[in-house]
Amino acid sequence: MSRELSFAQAIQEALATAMEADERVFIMGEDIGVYGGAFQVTGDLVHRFGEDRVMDTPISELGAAGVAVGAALAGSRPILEFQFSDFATLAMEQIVNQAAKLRFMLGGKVSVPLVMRLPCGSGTGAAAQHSQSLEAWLAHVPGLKVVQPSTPHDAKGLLLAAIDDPDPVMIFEHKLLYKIKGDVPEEAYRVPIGKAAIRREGRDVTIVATAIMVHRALEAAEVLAGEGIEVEVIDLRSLRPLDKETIIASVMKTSRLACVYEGVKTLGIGAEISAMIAESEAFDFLDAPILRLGGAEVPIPYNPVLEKAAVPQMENIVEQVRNLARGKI
Amino acid sequence: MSRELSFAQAIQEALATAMEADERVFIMGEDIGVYGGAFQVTGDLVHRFGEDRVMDTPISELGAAGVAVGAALAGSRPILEFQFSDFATLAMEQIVNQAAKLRFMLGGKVSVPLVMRLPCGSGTGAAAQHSQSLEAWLAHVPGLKVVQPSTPHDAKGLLLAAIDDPDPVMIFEHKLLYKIKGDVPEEAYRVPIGKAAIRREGRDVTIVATAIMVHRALEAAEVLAGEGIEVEVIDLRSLRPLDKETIIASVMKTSRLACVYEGVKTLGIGAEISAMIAESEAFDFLDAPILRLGGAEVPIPYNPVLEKAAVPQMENIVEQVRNLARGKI
Amino acid sequence: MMAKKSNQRPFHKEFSAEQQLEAFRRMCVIRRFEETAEDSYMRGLTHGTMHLSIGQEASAVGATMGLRKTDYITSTHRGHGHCIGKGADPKLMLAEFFGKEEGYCRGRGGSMHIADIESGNLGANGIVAGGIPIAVGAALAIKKQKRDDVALCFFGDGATNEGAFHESLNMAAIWRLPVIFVCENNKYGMSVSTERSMAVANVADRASAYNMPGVMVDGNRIEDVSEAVSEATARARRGDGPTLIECKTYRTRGHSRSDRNRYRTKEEIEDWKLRDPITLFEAELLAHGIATQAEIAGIHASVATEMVAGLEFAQNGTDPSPEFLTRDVYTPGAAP
Amino acid sequence: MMAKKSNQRPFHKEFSAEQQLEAFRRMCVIRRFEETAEDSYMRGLTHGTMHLSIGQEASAVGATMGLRKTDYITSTHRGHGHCIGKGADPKLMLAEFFGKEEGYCRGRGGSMHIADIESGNLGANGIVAGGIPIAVGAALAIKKQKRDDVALCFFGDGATNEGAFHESLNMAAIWRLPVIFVCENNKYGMSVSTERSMAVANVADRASAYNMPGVMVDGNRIEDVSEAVSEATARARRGDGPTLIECKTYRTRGHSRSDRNRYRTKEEIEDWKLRDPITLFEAELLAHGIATQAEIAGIHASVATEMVAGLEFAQNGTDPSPEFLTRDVYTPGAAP
Ligand SMILES: Cc1ncc(C[n+]2csc(CCOP(=O)(O)OP(=O)(O)O)c2C)c(N)n1
Ligand SMILES: Cc1ncc(C[n+]2csc(CCOP(=O)(O)OP(=O)(O)O)c2C)c(N)n1
Ligand SMILES: [Mg+2]
Ligand SMILES: [Mg+2]
Repeated sequence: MSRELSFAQAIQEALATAMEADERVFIMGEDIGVYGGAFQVTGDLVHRFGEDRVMDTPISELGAAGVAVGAALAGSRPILEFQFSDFATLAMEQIVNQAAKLRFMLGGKVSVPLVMRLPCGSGTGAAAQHSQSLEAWLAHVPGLKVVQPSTPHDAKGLLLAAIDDPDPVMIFEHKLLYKIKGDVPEEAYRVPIGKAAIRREGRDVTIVATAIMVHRALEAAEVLAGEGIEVEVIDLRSLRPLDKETIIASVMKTSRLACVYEGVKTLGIGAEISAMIAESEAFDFLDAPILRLGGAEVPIPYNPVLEKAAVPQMENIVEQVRNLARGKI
Repeated sequence: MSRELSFAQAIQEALATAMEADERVFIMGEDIGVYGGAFQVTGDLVHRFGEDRVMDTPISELGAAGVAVGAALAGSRPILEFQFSDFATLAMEQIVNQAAKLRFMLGGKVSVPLVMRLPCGSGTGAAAQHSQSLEAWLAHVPGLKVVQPSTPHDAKGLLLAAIDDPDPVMIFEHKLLYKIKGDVPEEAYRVPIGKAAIRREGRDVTIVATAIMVHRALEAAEVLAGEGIEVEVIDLRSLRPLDKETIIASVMKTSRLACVYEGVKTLGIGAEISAMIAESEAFDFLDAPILRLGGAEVPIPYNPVLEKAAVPQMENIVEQVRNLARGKI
Repeated sequence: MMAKKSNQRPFHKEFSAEQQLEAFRRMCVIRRFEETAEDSYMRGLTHGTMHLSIGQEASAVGATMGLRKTDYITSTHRGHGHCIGKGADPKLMLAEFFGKEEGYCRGRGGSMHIADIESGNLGANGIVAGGIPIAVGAALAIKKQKRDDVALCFFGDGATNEGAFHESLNMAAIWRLPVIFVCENNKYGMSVSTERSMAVANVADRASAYNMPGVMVDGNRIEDVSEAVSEATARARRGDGPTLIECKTYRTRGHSRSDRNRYRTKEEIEDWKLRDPITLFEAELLAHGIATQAEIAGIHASVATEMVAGLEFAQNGTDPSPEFLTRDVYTPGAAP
Repeated sequence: MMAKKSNQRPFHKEFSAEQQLEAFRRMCVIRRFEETAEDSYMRGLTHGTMHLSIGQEASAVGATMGLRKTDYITSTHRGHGHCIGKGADPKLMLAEFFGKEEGYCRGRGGSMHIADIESGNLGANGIVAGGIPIAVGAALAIKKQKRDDVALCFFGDGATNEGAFHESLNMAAIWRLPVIFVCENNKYGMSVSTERSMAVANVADRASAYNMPGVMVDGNRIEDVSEAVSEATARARRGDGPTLIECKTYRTRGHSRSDRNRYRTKEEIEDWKLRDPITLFEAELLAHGIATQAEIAGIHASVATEMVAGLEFAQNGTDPSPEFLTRDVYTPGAAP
């Protein structure tokens, strides 16, 4: 059975489901207990599962990440919430040098089954140190898996898949999505890591988008459909591994590609998608340069007008994709 | 006048020159004093300039980075050496949230004139936690400048330019380069940040390479020249800002592009160069998919055979660029 | 660790009556400023987030009143009070919250990055403990430049569990730098009490790990804060190195807007309100004949007027243009 | 902080003569292993880098000899001794240094990542202090699983200046986790002496910041190390929380190959060699009649033979094939 849940509720449901099913699973993070989490994602889980399973940590991001690594090595299944993904900059050592590499460095003799949840993105007026989109960093790192759901359905299904996964999975949760609602089945389904989703079919242009940009791309596609431009919208969902097949097949169909993402344009995830297509068999099918619509080359500003201008908005997508389609229809 | 110096000596000379010219300049890092630095870059500078200008820090990378930021704000010109760039993962908070963003967050009312030196790369048998190439991470961050010299000449000139620069500059120094020799003028010249160098001209294929890969690309070009394939080799030098003009002009001439870099292929610097070309006016000139030859999707292995296999070698470049040129000549 | 200061001592002799009155005025400015900012925020006039320091005015002003303009401070997410204490103009702060070009950060930074470089405030910080090593670096520069200024660093109790705290105090200690570490221990890091987040009773107990004095004071008594900071400042100016000062205080508002106060009791909040730092100081000023009731009332009134004017100034400021979005990322004139 | 242990006490009663002899043998194995590894490295047979623990055998074995197989350790860049102490087979370690499939990490990790999961060694670490929070996490898992095992964490004096040290000890303390923090204080972090890198005289002095016992022992006397660790282990198993133990010791080799020993004197090195932990223990075993001269000689001889065989085994191992370069990055069978 399926109900409407918010993105945050869907995550909470996945956490509860996993903790009920497997006593090795626990969650840790700053203010996730009685406070319910900075974005109220953990809510009242501490009352249901107790302080041993829903652990408030001190403000010690590096240490907490290391604790998650150690607990995973010793047979537990930790899920660590960073309060903002910006603070994970403090924990990169443990994420990248330890969690990502331990299995390989030890010749495949261990797995590191942990999940980290990283609220990301701008749009809340929280300025440069609370609004970053650093998912491209972690997608650059072999040994990690990186996902970024855009719907309540996927938020739950990807989180459950991540908890099952024997390797470290990083989940970037865009803060503006926490309140959006959508259908979420009650049962404990999984959304496979490494598979993109085609959210709208179209023959003229392919848009590959992530997180909040999926919604803006869908709105833009609606507007463009009114002008006779049929856009195919792919929700990337997994940044590592990439679902190359789905993207390549779509581009071979449409011959035009736009990558829409919130991270800084330079070396953001769209750079990889563009380069992947430019080196693939889809190259010969391309009828136009590959468009990248990423975040501006600027820290996220506080002022709301500037803040909006710093990342792609629906109108920008419409305008630029319209240009991209020009000559085709 | 010009002499042969090693890459490490050239850096040392730049440090000495800057400290002599400007008493605000000082260097800090782990074991850079009496030990002379893990790679003997600072050598005997402590004896020439004293412990106040050549400061050994405790093993506290995050704190040291923050100290550099604070000293820069208060009128000094700090140069921080990380012993290995891998350890800068501990300092990402200060580098990315503070150094890179302070100027912008404060409305342009401060500058943060600091330099960080980051020895990087594989080939020394030091395994996964001492061999990373994380330059793409920092090149993703607005507010930073990121350079990567490949010759002793540029090592000195870029470092002096970085010290002059009012904004934070990150210098990635490939460890295998420290011992290579080359002509280095005695005077205090600068190599401009943001300008690539064409190391070899050619009409058939453009290779854009960084650091040690410039040397391998030049060797490969020599081999390919014997087969009648004329390769143009561009030494990128600056990763942020990118010298788009030079690369675009070259690709418009040759119609074929290969990006060769040591960082992990996915989201490494070659992804950005490829994507930049795929969206540029050079797109229409491309006669073949854009080749990316980057590091394998694996932590750097200890075993020397595996270690070599994990990053592009001269032979790989020859083979793949030969394929790329096929059909052209 | 030094003994806790007595609660009944008159104001530190170093400060004249005039200075004490000015300190009192600044505390009132902070209170009124916070209320004004809160109100604008609640009415949806400003956006983002905001951490109010109501209840902590004594530590903010007590720690900064003896500093010079050339001394530095680094501040925190709860930094409005520190900024005003160090000499910022409230109307330019309010303009910042309204995202205006007139604001201290030209609308780019907002509350969490409020700074006033001219008065020596190197900035609030959105990263807990992020400002601590920066203060140590500023102190290092001071020492290198052979100045006798100091760097004073504010942070909360929660920040002392960050590695940056440890690394910073260690470096300051070994290099004997002129830093004063001022911990405003308001009992909670967001929702987590110090009992749950650290194993020692007092933050000052941590000073011994760095062989520096650890001083604990009643953070709601400006006299006690300023005396401890004056001693530490003198020590730092003499070249005798850093001090850790713990001000026991309390924030009577929630951590930020999303706070539902589930981790503490109403009684606790009410108890602390009985020890309101402004009320306490007011009583002292009257008891020692430094001010009359009328003077006190005059200060309250003028501060209220100032904030009304400040708010108007802020609302009428200039909006930044998206055209200049990336202007302040790099220093003009430098390499591209 | 507890008092420094006497230097003249016989071996901790918990250990039988047999166990003491086995401990002695392991110390000899470590010494001979390090010499063998060094020799291979110097002759260019192995590559990379290598940090030898010659001179520190007493802390490695003293700290591990009382542990169970199900107890965990985390180790450091100077980790060969810890690995052998916890029960690893030297020939599989040597195979690792030769980059062979038979090695503990199938040639992927080398010296700096040597691990033996089966014997409870979660691995050396190339990152100074990187293993400390990992040990805390392992201890947390132990507690959650209601086991009475412990996690013992090795690190150097230099590591205690990292933020990770601070955050880890704090968390272990507030959660009363079964961790034993064993600092091998060999006076230097690479070239920087503890006098220059920290403001307190002893690492154990830092325990008070976490309200945990800080114990200082003569790290060159295995008796003292093992007694302190036994006490701490018992405490941890009882659920009474963590302990910080500082073993004062010395590495007589350079930090790594690039070390020219410019930061210390020959005299200092020679002085410490006079207090060689193996010689000291040998004398004790003889004095207390635990072993005869002949038995000791026998141990030395058998260890030498073992290392020769181990080296041969290592050299004849299987080279990994580049075909499987990326095989061990992700767990097979999992999502792509
Ligand atoms: C590195 C980091 N971690 C977490 C946060 C989120 N956060 C902001 S304030 C805060 C509590 C800080 O507590 P404390 O240091 O005691 O200061 P207080 O808010 O009590 O003034 C937290 C967890 C942050 N901003 N930065
Ligand atoms: C985070 C980090 N910083 C620096 C280094 C380089 N490094 C390796 S060992 C070492 C010294 C460590 O000193 P200590 O902890 O006392 O251990 P010891 O070598 O004396 O056994 C340094 C600086 C590193 N490996 N990791
Ligand atoms: Mg607090
Ligand atoms: Mg040491």
